[in-house]
Amino acid sequence: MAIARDTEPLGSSLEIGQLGLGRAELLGMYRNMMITRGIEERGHILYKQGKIPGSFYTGRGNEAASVGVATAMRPEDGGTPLHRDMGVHVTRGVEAWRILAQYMGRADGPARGRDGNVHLALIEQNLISMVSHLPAMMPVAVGLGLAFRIRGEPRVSVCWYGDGAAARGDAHEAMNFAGVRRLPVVFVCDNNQYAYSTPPQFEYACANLADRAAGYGFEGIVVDGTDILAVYEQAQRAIEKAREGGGPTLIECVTFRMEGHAVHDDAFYVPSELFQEWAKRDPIGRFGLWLSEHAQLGEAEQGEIENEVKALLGEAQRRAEASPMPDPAELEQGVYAESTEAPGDTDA
Amino acid sequence: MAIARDTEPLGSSLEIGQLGLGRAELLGMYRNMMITRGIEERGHILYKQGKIPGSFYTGRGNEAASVGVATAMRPEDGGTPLHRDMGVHVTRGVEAWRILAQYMGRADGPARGRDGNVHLALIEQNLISMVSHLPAMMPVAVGLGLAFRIRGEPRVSVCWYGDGAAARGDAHEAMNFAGVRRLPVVFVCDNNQYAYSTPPQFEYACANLADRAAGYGFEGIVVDGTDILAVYEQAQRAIEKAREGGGPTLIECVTFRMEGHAVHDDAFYVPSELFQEWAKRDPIGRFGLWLSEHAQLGEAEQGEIENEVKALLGEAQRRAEASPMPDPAELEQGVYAESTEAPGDTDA
Amino acid sequence: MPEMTYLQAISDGLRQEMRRDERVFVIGEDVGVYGGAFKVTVGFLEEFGPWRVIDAPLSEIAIAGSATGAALMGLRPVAELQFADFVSCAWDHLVTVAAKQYYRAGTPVPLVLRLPSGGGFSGGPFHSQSPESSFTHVPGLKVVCPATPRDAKGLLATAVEDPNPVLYFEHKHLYRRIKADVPEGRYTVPFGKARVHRAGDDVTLVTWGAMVYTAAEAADELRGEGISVEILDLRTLQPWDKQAVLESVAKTSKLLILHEDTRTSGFGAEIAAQVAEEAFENLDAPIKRVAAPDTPIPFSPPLEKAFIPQVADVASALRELVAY
Amino acid sequence: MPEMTYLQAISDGLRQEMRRDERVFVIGEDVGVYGGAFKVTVGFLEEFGPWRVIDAPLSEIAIAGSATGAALMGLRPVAELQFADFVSCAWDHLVTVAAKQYYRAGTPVPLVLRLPSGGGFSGGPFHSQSPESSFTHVPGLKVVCPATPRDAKGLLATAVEDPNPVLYFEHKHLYRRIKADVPEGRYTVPFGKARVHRAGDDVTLVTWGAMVYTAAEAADELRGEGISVEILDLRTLQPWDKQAVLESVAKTSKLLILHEDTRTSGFGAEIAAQVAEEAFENLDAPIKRVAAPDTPIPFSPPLEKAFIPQVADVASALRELVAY
Ligand SMILES: Cc1ncc(C[n+]2csc(CCOP(=O)(O)OP(=O)(O)O)c2C)c(N)n1
Ligand SMILES: Cc1ncc(C[n+]2csc(CCOP(=O)(O)OP(=O)(O)O)c2C)c(N)n1
Ligand SMILES: [Mg+2]
Ligand SMILES: [Mg+2]
Repeated sequence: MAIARDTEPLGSSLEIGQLGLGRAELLGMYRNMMITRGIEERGHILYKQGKIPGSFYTGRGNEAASVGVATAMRPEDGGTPLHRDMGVHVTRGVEAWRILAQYMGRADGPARGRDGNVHLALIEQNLISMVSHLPAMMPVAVGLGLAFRIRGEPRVSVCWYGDGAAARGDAHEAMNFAGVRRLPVVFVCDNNQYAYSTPPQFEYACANLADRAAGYGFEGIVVDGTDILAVYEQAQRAIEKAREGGGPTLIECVTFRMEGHAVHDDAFYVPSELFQEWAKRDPIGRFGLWLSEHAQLGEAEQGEIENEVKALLGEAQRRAEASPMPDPAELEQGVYAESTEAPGDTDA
Repeated sequence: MAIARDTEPLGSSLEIGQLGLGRAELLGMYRNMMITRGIEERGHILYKQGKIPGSFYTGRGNEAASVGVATAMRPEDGGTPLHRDMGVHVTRGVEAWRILAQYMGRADGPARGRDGNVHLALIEQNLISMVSHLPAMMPVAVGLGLAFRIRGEPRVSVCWYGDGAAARGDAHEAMNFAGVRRLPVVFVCDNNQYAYSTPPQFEYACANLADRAAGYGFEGIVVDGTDILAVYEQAQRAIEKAREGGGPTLIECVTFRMEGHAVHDDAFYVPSELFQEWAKRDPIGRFGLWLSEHAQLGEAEQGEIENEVKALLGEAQRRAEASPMPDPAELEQGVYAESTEAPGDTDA
Repeated sequence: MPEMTYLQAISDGLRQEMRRDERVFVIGEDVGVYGGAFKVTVGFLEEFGPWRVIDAPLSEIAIAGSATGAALMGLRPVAELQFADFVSCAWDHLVTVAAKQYYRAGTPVPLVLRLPSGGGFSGGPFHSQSPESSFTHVPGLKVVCPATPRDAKGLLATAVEDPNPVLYFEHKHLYRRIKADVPEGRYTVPFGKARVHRAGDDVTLVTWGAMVYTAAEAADELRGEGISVEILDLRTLQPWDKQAVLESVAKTSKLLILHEDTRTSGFGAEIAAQVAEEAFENLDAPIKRVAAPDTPIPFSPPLEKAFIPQVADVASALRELVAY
Repeated sequence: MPEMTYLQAISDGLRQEMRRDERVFVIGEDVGVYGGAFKVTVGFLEEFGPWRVIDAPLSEIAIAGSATGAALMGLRPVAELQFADFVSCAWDHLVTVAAKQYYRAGTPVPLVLRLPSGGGFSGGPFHSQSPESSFTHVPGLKVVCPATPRDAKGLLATAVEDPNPVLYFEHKHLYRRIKADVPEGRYTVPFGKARVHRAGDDVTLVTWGAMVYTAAEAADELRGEGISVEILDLRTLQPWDKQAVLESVAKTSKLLILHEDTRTSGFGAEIAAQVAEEAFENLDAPIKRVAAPDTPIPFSPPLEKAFIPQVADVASALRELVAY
């Protein structure tokens, strides 16, 4: 029986090559983290400008976890990212302008204004758009893995959930079924140590959520979710293991929710020391430093990347704001599908 | 973190006194096991005679587990026994004739014909009548413990569930909440190694279901569910620990479902060797032997008990058959309660 | 044309779908070795193997939810819940994820959920329910309730082809009781088209499922009294054939709705509301409903009999309407 | 009499119940330190301590289920779900255990579930729903939908006293928008008694929740046209005040039902069905319903506006009825 184990921090001595990542990939990951944060920062501003209806959520502090896992996935893999996982969509290539359009309820957001904020995903990328009810997407993610297994495809489903959502029955049924059938599913628990205002001691009574994997007959791993290389290493190992028929793994990415639950929440209930402590472990800052120490990322190149991201986001915002509002005349269309065409059936 | 551990079998050298059980109690337990089995055997006959409508379920093979745990409970404790736990009702004093009346859909069954078979419990005994949906009573049992904790009462709730039902979300939410709040709840998993036709390897992928307790921050114990003294010892320890504020324990009673899932099921899918093997561990047979070796239960006394139980059941059947069918004129009564009187509020 | 029970027709139809389209698979509790609680999938494991006939753990959320996931990846799951009553455990998944996914994200969920429903055999409050009405209130789901072997097979084929989540309620009390000729080959029965179970002129009786037979017996009784009842079997509740009902009411001017589920907010209310609005000028009497009373369905035979609408209840409601 | 918002009235009422009866406790996600997502329980943790104001894990089944267990042991739980939408997660517990326990076992379940419901602020498909209709189909549950601060407080007191599971739907869009005088002391508002929001003669408009205000605005518009609308606020759907509706219809001969939830099989259908049956001779026009269309509730403002019934929709339906 597997016991949850902590992963070693990736020391500076680690050879990049060991992870199978070249310099271009590393800089790409860095860029994706910056785009992710940039989109969410733009969103914040748009929200304050009254351009985003409803509420607004970000994944600040979770960029290493989301981008790290997504980088380890292959295009044919699929999954169900959640509200702190914008980095997954960015990494798999959802264009920034469409995300901003989504925030603003425009017709060009992936949900065409029918749903909001991070309730988006492109089926072409084998990602399934989340619902609010947490973690109702977990059994669906297991179903992706089930489909891959039934068809004998070497594909893997990645199933995200939060430390709070871990308490719900859906998490249990999903992990149990995946374990029993050794389905190609990798569970990623974004443990940002809060569920809205609720701290871990009121959510669960085990030391690590990864401990629960043992009860489902697979391996549980705790990883520093602010260290993108550590996340990548574990995700890649787990995903490839699943692909080879080794069954599920649960990876718990320990991070910290660096803002309130949503834009209206000032997180008064979080001890400020915690914010201070975790600010030192900012995933982008950490990776930037690592890149400068180990991948010759100099100030000039760093500035270039920043400018490029800034330009991309400026253009994205312009394009998003130019996107029309959805047409109320279409309100009642598309409740039922007419076509039986198989969606997401991307196997070769 | 607690790790599930197997209990030592109670060797013949064990002093009865250590368990706090005198000879009268031991014989009482034996008698309760025999009544339990007797009721279910009568039920079987009544069913074949066409006197029991619907289906019919028994807990054959589970008598040590159900009677053993119930004996360890105090009258002020409560809980939610299931369909293999008739021994709990018998031990806590539900009269046999009312159980047979329930089977037959009579007005004097605890459910007054509104519900059937083992869907019965007396609130005066702090037991809550089960629903079919498994294991929907688990969160309710946790609520009993929550009430005891809120009022600061030294009472414990016992929460039964099966190996199959363990896969459902309700089990997870219940155990997680009880663990987080260290509620006075003892979880008893009747692992009879089948869920209808489904064997353990299709239900769960851990070695023992008790392993899951670790994920909820409490202790898990595997006990031989055919050994009533072993069951009693563990149940008593766990219940008293909960009473003293030590939080939940999960006791997995390993038994074997000695019949089909219900009366219509011939269990063709169960390898016959398993029945043969487990027949040797019949809980009543084992305890009878133990009593003859350690408590001077001789043939005469044994015969007396058997006759007494037989007489009791004969009388019970007569009385049950004399009970009227419910009056259809009352069908629409009692959907809503009129009185606000507090039920089950038995604290002194 | 072979004669088949309602149960055999479902089994036959499902087998044909699995032979026709290898994307179709079944998943549920005890559907493999055991062949399902009602033996619909007996022999399937042997024919289609363990990855197309999947014995699931006791996990309705995992069953329905993973079926949705597989559907989103292009498979055609036919999930079985052991009793329709247990669909309450998968309610959240169905209304929150499956029903809304296409509207929100544009991704069809071609899922069939088989739900053995209905009472009449002392199954008690948790093995006898008819939960179809609740789902008619959930946009995005389709609801199917066959009454005959022929429809059972044909509607199942349509359900498997449909790109939406379809709740297929099979009435347990018809399983072995109802037998009829069923075409051997594959055929489909369209959703949203009522079947005239019996033509008549004096009063329209709209129903579905096992109540079709109760209705027919009542109509037999009234025939002796010179009253001619038109029985419409809706066959599907979402979509439902409003047109057929309105046309029949235009002819008879009187409407009785009959269902086995409880009365208040049952699907009968929706039918009544729509007819009351759209056929106001055609009605010569109040719309009546005969349905189970608003209680849980009880176990004991005399209580269950009082709960489930009986021929006499239907006949007397019809008489009242005719006399109005 | 102090002026209170709808939200303050709920908070005030709940605090009074907890002071009055120490069996009352609250349980829910973030109800403690945070004071609840909508701040209804701010200050409660300080006043009543952590075992009467229980921050639960993200576990709707555990919340509702353990509340039922505690109720069975004689406590008076008031459980909060963060949004009414999440009641789907507790559906099985509510319909299977809580609703049926008294009928089956004779044991009352005095449970209140607080459910912030309704749309109007771009909450999207999962934070804006009005799920009350679904529960009116479940015998054993009571359903409460206050529209005014005064009723919000008084119905909450009644709910806490009631020995049955009560679903208390509080409309989020009224929380801070609606303010009125509310008695300081404790009082109860009976279940099953409609409130005449405005008396009138020409047409009866039956509604509840936030739609009461939409109805009133439409009625204002029609007053200018010389049309007098009687608005009945049902206040509770189970039980519901059929008598009041029938009496009003006897006077006006015309009925419009208005609700924010989707149309098909919404509770409006039940009202229409009953009035169609019992007031057949009194009706001078078809019963009309104005309700949301059968879609999920969309996020983007223009779509959401098209989804939620607007004053203009109500006014034009009223005009049609009057002109009939
Ligand atoms: C079933 C359900 N109940 C309640 C909520 C309301 N809610 C939204 S996010 C949240 C906290 C989630 O915590 P966690 O899973 O740790 O994710 P995080 O937001 O911290 O990333 C809650 C309670 C919900 N979305 N779904
Ligand atoms: C939610 C739910 N799904 C399905 C069933 C049908 N069912 C009744 S008993 C049973 C097997 C239960 O197995 P287990 O929990 O091991 O209890 P056992 O009967 O073996 O004592 C099943 C599947 C049910 N009662 N509840
Ligand atoms: Mg969290
Ligand atoms: Mg079992």
